[in-house]
Amino acid sequence: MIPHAPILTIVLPIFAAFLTPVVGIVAKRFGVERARDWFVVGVAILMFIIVASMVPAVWGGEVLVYKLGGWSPPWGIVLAVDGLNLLVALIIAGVVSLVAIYSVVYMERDSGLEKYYTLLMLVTAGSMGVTLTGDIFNLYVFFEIMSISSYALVAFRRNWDSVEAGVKYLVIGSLGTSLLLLSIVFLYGLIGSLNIADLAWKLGEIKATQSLPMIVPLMLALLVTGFGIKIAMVPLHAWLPDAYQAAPSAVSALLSGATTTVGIYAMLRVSYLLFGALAIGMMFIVLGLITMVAGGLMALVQRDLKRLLAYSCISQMGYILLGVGFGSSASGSAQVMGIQGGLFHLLNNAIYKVLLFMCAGAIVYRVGTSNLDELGGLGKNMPITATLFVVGALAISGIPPLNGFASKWTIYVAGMEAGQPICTAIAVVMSALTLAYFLKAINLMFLGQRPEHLREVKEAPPLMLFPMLMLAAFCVVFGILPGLGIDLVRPAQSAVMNQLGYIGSVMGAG
Amino acid sequence: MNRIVALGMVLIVGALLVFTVNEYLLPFGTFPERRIGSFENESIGQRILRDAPETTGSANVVTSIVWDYRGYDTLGEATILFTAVCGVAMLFRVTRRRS
Amino acid sequence: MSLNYIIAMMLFTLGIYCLLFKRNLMKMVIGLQVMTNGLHLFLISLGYREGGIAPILAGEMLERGAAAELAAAAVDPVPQALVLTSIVINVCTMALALSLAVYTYRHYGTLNPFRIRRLKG
Amino acid sequence: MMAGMTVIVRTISRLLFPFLFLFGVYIVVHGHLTPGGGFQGGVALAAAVLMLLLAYGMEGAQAKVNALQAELAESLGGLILVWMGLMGIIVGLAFFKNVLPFGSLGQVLSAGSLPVFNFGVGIKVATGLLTIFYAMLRIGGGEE
Repeated sequence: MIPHAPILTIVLPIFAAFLTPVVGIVAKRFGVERARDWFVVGVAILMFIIVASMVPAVWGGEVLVYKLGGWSPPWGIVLAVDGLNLLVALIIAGVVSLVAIYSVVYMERDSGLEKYYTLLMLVTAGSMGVTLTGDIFNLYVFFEIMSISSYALVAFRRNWDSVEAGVKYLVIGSLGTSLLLLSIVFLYGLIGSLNIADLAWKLGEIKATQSLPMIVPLMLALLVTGFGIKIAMVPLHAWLPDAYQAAPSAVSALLSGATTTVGIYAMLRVSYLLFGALAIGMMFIVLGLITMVAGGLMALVQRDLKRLLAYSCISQMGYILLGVGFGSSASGSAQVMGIQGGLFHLLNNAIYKVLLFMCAGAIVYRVGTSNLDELGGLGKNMPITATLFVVGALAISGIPPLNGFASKWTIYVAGMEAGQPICTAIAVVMSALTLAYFLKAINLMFLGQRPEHLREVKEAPPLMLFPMLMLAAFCVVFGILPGLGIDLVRPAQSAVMNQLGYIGSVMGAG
Repeated sequence: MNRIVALGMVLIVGALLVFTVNEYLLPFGTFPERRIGSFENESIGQRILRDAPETTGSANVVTSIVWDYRGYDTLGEATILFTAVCGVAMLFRVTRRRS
Repeated sequence: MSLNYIIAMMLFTLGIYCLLFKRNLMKMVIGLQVMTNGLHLFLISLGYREGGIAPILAGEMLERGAAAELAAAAVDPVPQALVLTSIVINVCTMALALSLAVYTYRHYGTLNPFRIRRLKG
Repeated sequence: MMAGMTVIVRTISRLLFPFLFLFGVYIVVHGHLTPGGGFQGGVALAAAVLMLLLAYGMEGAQAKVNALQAELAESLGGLILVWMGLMGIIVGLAFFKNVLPFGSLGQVLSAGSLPVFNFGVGIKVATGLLTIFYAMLRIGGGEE
């Protein structure tokens, strides 16, 4: 492990964000403007390497505790890295690296690129900070970094749609983070601590001596609402389709791959550690079902590719919540299967969702629109993009030799074992529905009559195809060898189930 | 109609919050006995108040929390300021239309 | 009765109402401010001790080196530090929101971000 | 775009400016002794310059601190913070460790790295807020 790896993972993107404008000025002076773009790509890859260097220790069962300022856990801030954190950190670092490579070509026609790359690094820093921290107020601070920079990124193109989407996202998002802060304040008022492990320990002590006061479910509700806004759980999803449609496709890919993953992670971490005593399994199942069904039905009627992808993103969030809910409402092998399925789906969702948004971006880059009614017959012009899109679409619908099937199948089995056949049946039906709307999109875009003005459309540039190819390769590999994916997820699953180990390691570091 | 239902929901949330803070938190002005306390049955505020002048050398305990015990939070806060500056500058950037 | 807490929570609710029901961007920003300021008021009240002094070692207490005396008399410093962080975060959100408002008004001549309604699906 | 105000306002704000500025600096420098600190002092400093902006218009404020200087100073403040944080790693302890000698309690030069942090963030907040205002008041913005 690289020494100080947990903190370097977070400080590196912050430092890079401070430096990006300077690098941009210097690069412009020497006439190599691309140097700034490749600087960001390099930073992202370096971050991935640093995260990967923590893998052996953490998968060996260790919880890495980094004491900031040398203060022992309850008094200062700690970073605590266990299997669950590390999986999410790997996803973020991977997604950011690929999105940075993709942006080099995709964003070249825009102005204000030094701001774009700075904000990209800030989103990364915020996501990493939320992921690795072990302190609940610190989680809030980095959640705000992530949120504020994503509001700015959504409004990046500054046309009416993006400004409206940015305003909407900002208003709803600030409401969410305020509810989050309110819950944290309640926790501090009730318990007098801010360290997550310490809070969990203390809440456990309260539960042992008396029945839980009503303020505890209220805090859970506030936290879930706050994080739920970030992952667009269904009654709170209004901002997401607008934002994903109006943002540049690279930003949509980043948001769908990194920030929603972080939202799910934070929700899992907090509700498992602090509120494990309540019926969180049932809560996740209900929220997951509503999100999945509503997202899927809305996606069915969309006429815009990016909007369709946005709604399917909501629907996939529902699957993840459902899988985790099956796991936490059951015991024994169903518990293991459910949590594994949910987390595997989290990984897979990040892979194919980013792939699909990148394909949509390639089409927007070459054609200039993502309106399905104006597209058609592009399969002849863009064969590689079409193939990759089909791979992603089949993966997201859960067609056998691809990764979506592996994780969805795990979730179904867990659902049956957990004694929830109706919910499982609804999930299977929604999967078929997913296939239906993706087939519609494929049909409208790549097959059928090609309008006259699309004759000259060319294949996407190789630098954009490269990250897409890599993601598609992951889709296929995890589909053919699902054991590999499950192995990748197993440390995270055992970390979710071993909450006492986390608390003990963090508090024992003092 | 829709509006009245939503207004009612906001009012219910407000009433719930007021009830909760009144009922489940100990009354205003009682620190630190009410907290369940941290490891040695001492809330972090009390412990920091006792130790801070000695361990950080700062006479202002709030400053010693802001910059030492929770200095990393404050770095995050400075980063947020940078983010906001970046976002505003992005929004008001001057572009020349391509010829 | 803890009047401070109750008033703070009422401000919070008022802010939520304003944020959700007003269609003017400036009013929404004001609602956001009222909401978060209620929250800050709540947070800062949480650390109060009856008759407490500021958590600063100063004056004759400093000359005597009476750190223990300070610990027995001062209010909780942690909420003060948290509220400082939170205020700055709030200022930054407000700066971005106001910039969006200024931009919208300058370029589209409206402060209602929901003026043009797309077909929502 | 902003024309400025009447002679009375201009004169008074010109007279007040040094005092306000000094007050901001005082708050920053005494952050570890008295109520206040880098953020509060930084806001006071920014407010002093913004008062000039109100009284004299954009040019009056730009004469004190222009936009490029503000941006550069903001980066400088940020780099001071990160550098002081990294000092902890360089001396082999933890990130954000208070590494400088403490001095004697209650003096201006005490509390190790804390005054340096306050100084860095004071610069950063003052110039950051100025940059936000300059950006919002800039005539252009958007396509030209």
